[in-house]
Order: sequence, then structure tokens, then C-alpha cells
Amino acid sequence: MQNVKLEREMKSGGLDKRWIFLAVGALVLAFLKLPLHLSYAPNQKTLGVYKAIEGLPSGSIVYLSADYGPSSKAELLPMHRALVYHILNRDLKIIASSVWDSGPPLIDMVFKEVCEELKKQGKEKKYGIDYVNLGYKSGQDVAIAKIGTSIPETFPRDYLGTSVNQIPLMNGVINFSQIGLLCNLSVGSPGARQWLQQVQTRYKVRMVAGVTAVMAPDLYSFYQSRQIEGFLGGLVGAAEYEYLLKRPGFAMSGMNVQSLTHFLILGFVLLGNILFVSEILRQRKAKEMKSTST
Amino acid sequence: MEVKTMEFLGIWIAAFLTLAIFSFLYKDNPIYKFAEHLFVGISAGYVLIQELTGTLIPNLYHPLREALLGVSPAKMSRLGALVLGVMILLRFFKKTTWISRWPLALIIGTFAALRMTGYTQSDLIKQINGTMVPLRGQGLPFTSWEGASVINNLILIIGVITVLIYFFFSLEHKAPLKQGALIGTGFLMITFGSSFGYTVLGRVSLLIGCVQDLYIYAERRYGYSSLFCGVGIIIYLVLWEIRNRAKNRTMPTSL
Amino acid sequence: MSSIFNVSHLNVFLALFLFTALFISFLFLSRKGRTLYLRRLDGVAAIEEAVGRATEMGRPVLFVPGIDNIDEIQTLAGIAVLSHVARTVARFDCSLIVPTRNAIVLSVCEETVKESFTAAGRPDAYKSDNIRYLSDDQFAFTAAVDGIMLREKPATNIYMGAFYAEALILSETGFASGAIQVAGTASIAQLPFFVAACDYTLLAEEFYAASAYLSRDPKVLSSIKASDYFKIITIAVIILGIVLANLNPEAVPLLQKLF
Amino acid sequence: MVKDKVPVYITIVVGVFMILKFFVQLDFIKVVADELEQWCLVVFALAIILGVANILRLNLRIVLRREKDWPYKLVVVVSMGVMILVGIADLAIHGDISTGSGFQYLFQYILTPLSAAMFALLAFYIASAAFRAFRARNIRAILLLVSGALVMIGRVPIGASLSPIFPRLSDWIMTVPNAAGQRGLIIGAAMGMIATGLRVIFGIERPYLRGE
Repeated sequence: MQNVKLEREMKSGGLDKRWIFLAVGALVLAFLKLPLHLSYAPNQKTLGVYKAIEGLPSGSIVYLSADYGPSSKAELLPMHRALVYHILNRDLKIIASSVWDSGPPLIDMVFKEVCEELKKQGKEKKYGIDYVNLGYKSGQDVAIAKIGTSIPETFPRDYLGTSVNQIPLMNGVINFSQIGLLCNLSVGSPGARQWLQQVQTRYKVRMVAGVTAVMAPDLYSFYQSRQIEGFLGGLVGAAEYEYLLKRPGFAMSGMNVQSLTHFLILGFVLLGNILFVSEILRQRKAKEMKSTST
Repeated sequence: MEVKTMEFLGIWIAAFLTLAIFSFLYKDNPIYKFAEHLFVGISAGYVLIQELTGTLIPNLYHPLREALLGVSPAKMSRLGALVLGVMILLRFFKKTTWISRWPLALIIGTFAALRMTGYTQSDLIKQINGTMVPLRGQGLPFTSWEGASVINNLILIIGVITVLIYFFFSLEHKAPLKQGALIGTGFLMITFGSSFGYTVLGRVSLLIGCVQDLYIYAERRYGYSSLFCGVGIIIYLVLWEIRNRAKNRTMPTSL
Repeated sequence: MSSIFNVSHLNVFLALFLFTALFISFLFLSRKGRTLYLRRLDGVAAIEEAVGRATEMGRPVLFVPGIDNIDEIQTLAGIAVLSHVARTVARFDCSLIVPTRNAIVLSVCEETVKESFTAAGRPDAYKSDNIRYLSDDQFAFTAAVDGIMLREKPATNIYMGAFYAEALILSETGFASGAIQVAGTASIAQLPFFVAACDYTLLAEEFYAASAYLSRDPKVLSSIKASDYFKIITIAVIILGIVLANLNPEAVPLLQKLF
Repeated sequence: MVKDKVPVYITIVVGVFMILKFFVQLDFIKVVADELEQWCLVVFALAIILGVANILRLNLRIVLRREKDWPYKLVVVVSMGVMILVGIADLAIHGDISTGSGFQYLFQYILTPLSAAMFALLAFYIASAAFRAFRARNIRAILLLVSGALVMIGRVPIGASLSPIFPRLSDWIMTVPNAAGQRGLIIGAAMGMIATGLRVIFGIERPYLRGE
């Protein structure tokens, strides 16, 4: 009974929310495959990431911390793929780990996919030599600080349980002096901010990041202070990166409908405000009428 | 062949669960509730296994084993972690909760210290340093869209200082503090606006990611799974509504 | 000497030392009986006003202390505001609904509200049913709070604490239900939604200051004063640095080295 | 004494020690601090497991007492059990929980779609909030909405396709006024963090004494 009443109220409070839900869902469903050719203008932040990786001497090691989970895979997985592809394709090496428990399976998945893709192009990459997945470490900020002091002490074993002493790539890697670039993928805390605090500034490590759109505005200040050389913000950042690599993927294919949905939402804001203003005007008029009649 | 069957099954499960969560948009219903509780259970089990393999085995079990086997006796100190670990587990029982305060104190002390130094170095000093920008000099353009220029640097300086003034609580905001704080509010609102725009961007992307997955699940090789699951869930919801209405009708109106 | 002390961290040491010194001196001053002045915050006044409106309309006040655990500082700050709100509510003889997402937060809120009602001389008016545990799950909790807004029609919604993605859902439903809304949080990513949908919002540090102001704990006040004065020093250092950098562009690398 | 004084002393000693480690380069300090950090990692992991145990206890109680919605709570208990058993079986058989394992399978086909879909709901909510709550009620809100709208248009490729001014403008907003505002907030938050840290290390703030 209460439910019925509740629904009636939902409707009386203006438009039933569910019509809006339906509009958004229908738009995304209908226009996902819209063939629209949009122009990309990668900005300095995206270019910064690209240049940082391009500029590394062949054979350098990139430390990739994938601090995210499947909840934000839509935004971060495309950039994760693009970055790993770029790094491995340039014959650089990757040590990957995560301070989010949901990171390691995603790291595994991306390595597997990208290595298959590279194999088709005639480039064979080997686990333990070209890349390694060190898995997850609990402890958040403490774990990050600990990785800064010593990588093998923090990760005595990789995700497969192999001792790091037996992994060729980990040979001679002690701390960030042996790392060419720190690359962080993150959705929140612990994430890019904590890496900046505990590792980047402390050991003066070169750093780039790929973050969700919600986190991106935060990083502009760290970009201006040159603590971070570049970053990819949200699906748009990922799409720009795919564009730079000339390797279209999920991010670019989502951009058309992303643009359209922005306009739909802006339309909602505009419409809501028009109704709001007209309501105020109506009330004001009613008040005036009242005051003149009394 | 078996792997293929497993993948096929997996895709069907994924398609069903995605749509089950989306059914919440219509209203809270048993299918959503099932999916939601499944989520809680699976993620709790998942976390436990990751803690075990990620930290407890490599950083506690193996060092202690090596110490006991005499490979590296120095690692015996890891016993301390074991003791504190047991102490924290005692939080599970009401009577022994207080014992867990010791290991918690260790964590809190470490966190406080790491954060204090980390924030001071990266978020305070480096940021202050980044605000000391030149307002003249060779090669510095007067205006620019991106990158440093006289105007951009000036705006940056004014922005940082006025926002700090806005958050100054020790004095009543009177001129010139009042004007400073007002400008600071403006900067804050633009900041929140950008954050707002970016949040919209991010949330929409999350939906696009899901719909992209649903499109893949709907392919022929996966037996059009998302289509069938979608239709199935809609039919269920209709039946569920009909049953609910019938129930409501038989209930006394005084309820 | 330089081998023992990490010279590259000297600046961090100085900053921390200065801050600690300020903090200790304010603690000292407050011990000696000096009242530490903080300016009036409009948001705090707005809370009082909003509770008054609920009384006039004869409808309850809804207070959400964020959705995080008790170990989150924002939750503690939110509960400090709650104790003030509860006292006002008791004085106005209005009812107060507090939904929580966590069992420990629930018990702390119960204690807090009970204490405030007693302090206001109205222990009889305290209803334990109104301090509720709804669900541990983020969205289930949100849906349940939405339900409260639509069914019990609070005239005033106050959100004080750590908020995440649910912030926009709560503030939207509250706005549509026509309630007066006051929010306070340091979760920056959620502030835009509160600013757009609430009548008054305590932004980031204002929120902490408000709770310190209301709790009147001299130790917390001292730390707020310390960071206030540290702000003045920061502004001075920034201006000095800019002046130096512009008088002598060659000083820029030197300054960068120093920091 | 043992109950509430000792933890405070532990916090003070550990806190001061870890701060010392940041400034002082002595082997002794480094070795001890490194080991303490290892202890932290372990305790942290066990604390999370404790949380999981609490979820189990809470749900099991409801199931056993047949309280409201107990079948759903049974889903929680069973799925948690299955996930743990599969993980342990994988460890016993393959020695890892990586690609190809049953654990990875459950992660990929159950956990991933569930959490992705759960967060995708936010796209719908933000759209409805756009229509119903984002009101230009004062100058503050107008400023917020206008800069938000500019970023929304300028940051997607369609903005660039409409006019090159959009991406430039949105990028300018982000890199100049936004960075300035963010920096003010960041510096302020850093001070708040230092203040909180001091209160903790001085034993004024004692969060671990709560939750009896």
C-alpha cells in the first residue's frame, strides 16, 4: 500500500524519474553504433603521457600500478590496454602491481589480450622477461610507501606465487632508481594522489597517470606544478590516446554516443531551469495579483 | 570444447546479472535484490582470497617458514606481525575487542606519520612552489590558451590566494578580506563546475561501457544472450507486478 | 651531519615544525583561558533557521551523518554537528530522523542524540526509533533514505559527513520533495551536486571548522587556529616567492631547489 | 592502563618513529621502520578479513533466525562460501588464482558485470538530477553550471567538431581557474591532514578507542 502511495507521489512531483531513465537508456542503446566521424584534438595532458613513453630509452622499465576494479573498468580498461600496448610495442618492460584487491585479475587480462595482439604483429612478449604481474598488496598508503622503499621486499612473490628472485625481469630491481617511469591507473584512494605523496615527490620519480573523469580535475594542479608529466582523464582521455596510437578501441567507439548523451543531459539541465524560472515568475505574478486584490 | 561451453555460460550469467541490476531503475524487485546480495557475497569472498594470496602468504607465511627452516633467521621478527594479527582478530569477540586496540594503534600511528610527511611534501610545499610563477621574463607570452602566460599565471596566483582567504576563519570577513573571499568563492564554483562536468562525463562512460558489453553479449555466437535475458526479466517484472496488484486488492483498505 | 639528516627533506621538516609550534602555542593559550575566536559561519546559522522552519510546518528534520564508518574524520565532524542540531530540535520540540549505514555509527548517533536531548532538558522527547540503521549497501541505503523523504516528508534535510556517489540522488530527491536542504562535506567530487541542489552548503574546510566551532573543544579549535595562521604564512611565502622570482628571474631555479 | 593508555603510547612512538625515518638516514631506523611497515601490511590484511567475517556473522544470524529477507542473506552466505572454496581449491591445485582458474572465472563473469552495472546506474541518476535538481538559483550556482556545461561540451570530440573554440575554452577552464581552485583546496586539505595527524600523534584524537 505504501508503495502505491509512494509512486503516486513520485509522479506528482513532476515527471516520473523513470521517463528520464528510459530516455537515457534508449539514447545510448540506439546510438552506440552511430557511424559519426568526429575530430580529435588530444590536449597537452594526453600528449604528455604519450611523449613520456615515447621518450624512454628502449629496455627501460615502466612501473604500472593498476589501482582500480571492475566498477570503473569502462573508463580505465581502454586506457590500460592502450598504455600496455604502447609500452610493450616500444620494447619497454612492465612491472605491474595493484594496491586495490580487484586489480590483479584485470592486469592479467590486459597482458593476455595485448600479448596476443602483438603476437599477431610478429612481436612475442614473454612473462617474466618483458612483463610481470606482482599482484595485490594490502595496506593502502603504507603499501605505496613500502613499494617506494623496496619493491622486492614489498612483493617477495608475484601473482603466480613465484619468488621474485627467480624472475629475470626483477633481477637488479630494488627501488625506483631502476624504474624509468611510474604509470598509475586509479579511481580514487589509494591512487594517484597517494603515489604522488609517497613515491613521486619523495624519490623524484617521473610519473604519468590514467584516471577516471571524477578524479581528473584534481590532477591539473599537480600537472601545473610539474609533479606529473601528463595524464589521461576518463574515457575521453583514453579515446585521445587510442587516436594517438592509431589503434581505435572501445574508447573511440564510445565517443559518439558520449557526445550525444552530454547534449541530452545539458538539455535536461536547461529544461529544468526554464521550468524553474517560469514557476518563479508565475508565483511572483500570483503574489502581485494577491497584493493588488487586497 | 569444454572451455567454449564455459565461456558461453559465463556470458549468459554476465548478461543476466547486468540486466538484473538495471531492473532497479524500474523499481526495487526480487531479481535486483538477488543480484545485489550475490554481489555482496562474491566480493567478500573475493577480498578474503586476495588478502590471503596477496599479503598473508608472501609477507607472513613464507618469511616465517624461511626463518623456521633456517634459510633467513632474521625474518623471525615477522612473528611480531603474527602476534599483532591475532590481536586484531580478537576484535571479532565483544569481550576481547580492547585487545585489538594495540595493532590498530600501530596502523593509525603509521598512517598519521606517512600522511603528514607525504601531504606536507607533495600537497603543501610542492604546490606552494608551483604557485611561485614568473609574471615577466623572456619567452613568456602575455596570453595563451594552454600553458604559462602572464595572464594565466596571474589568474593562478589570485585564485590560490583568494581561495585560501575564503577558508580563513580567524577574522570576520570585512573589506578587503570580504572581496578576496568573494573572488575565492568564484574560483571555487568554477572548480566545482569543472568537477561537475567531468563527473557527468565519467558516469555516462560507465553506462556506455556496460551497453558495449551488452551488445557483445547479444551477438549470435553467444546465443543472443542479452536479448533473451532482457525479455525474460521484463516478463518476470510484469508477472510480479500483476501478482502484487492482486495482493494489494485483497488487502483491507484500512492498511 | 648531512649524511644523518636527509637535507633534501629540510623544507618538510621546517613546515611541520612551524605547524606544530603554532598548534602547541594555541593549545597553551587556550589552557590559560584565552577564548579562541572563529568568525560566524552562515551555514551554521542556516541550520538553526532550517530547524525552525520544520517546527513551523510541524514536520520532522532529517539528518544524514554521511555514509562512511566511524574512523572517517568527516563522520566524526558530522556527528559533532548532529549533537548541535539535536539540541536545537529538542528545544524547538520538533522530531529528528537520523538514518545510518553502519552499526557503530548508529550507536554513536543514538548516544549523541540522547545526550543532546537530555542537555536541552527534554529527555522524554527522545525517540530511539528515529535513529535508524537502514542498510550496509550503499544504494540500498540511498533508496531507503529516499523512501523516508517521500513518506515522512521532512521539512529540512541536513547532510553532514562523507558522501560518495549517492550525494546527487539524495539531494535530488530532497529538492524534488521541497525540503530545505543544508549540506556540509569535504568530499570535493560531491560538492557540485550539493551546491546545485541544496540551499546552503558548507564547503570542505568550512565543514570541519563548523564542527569544531560547535563542539567548542579547545584542542580541536587550536588545530584550526594553527592551520589558519599557517595559511597566512603560506600566502606570505607565495607572495615573497613571486616577488623574488620577478625581481630576479635567475632566482627561480634557486627557489625551486629550496622547495 | 593496558586498555587505553598503551595504545596511545604505541601510536605516539610509532608515529614519531615513522616521521624520524623520513628525516634521518640511519640504518637502524630504516631496518626497524621497514619491519614495522611489513607488520602494518599484515595487520591491515587481517583487519579486512575481519570485516568479511563480520559480514558472514551478520548474515548468518539473520538466516538462522529466519528474519526478514533471510533468503537473500542466504545468497550472501552461499556465494561468499563458494568464492572462498573455489579460491582455495585453485590455490591447492594450480598454486595460483590467475588466468584460467575458477576464481578468475567467477571474477570475470559474476563480480565484473555486477559491479560495472551497479556503477552504471549512476549515469541514469545524474540525468534525472540534471532535470530535477541542478537549478541556477543564485550566482554561485550559475557560475558552477556554466563552467560545467562548457567542460561537458568542450571535453568531448563533438565539441571540437562544432568549433575549435570549445575544446580550447574547456581546457583553459581546467588548466587555469580550476587548477587554481583545486590548489587552494589541496593546500587547505594538506593543512587539515597535518592538524589531524598532530592530534592523533599527540594522543588527542583516539579513533581506535571507539567502537567498544
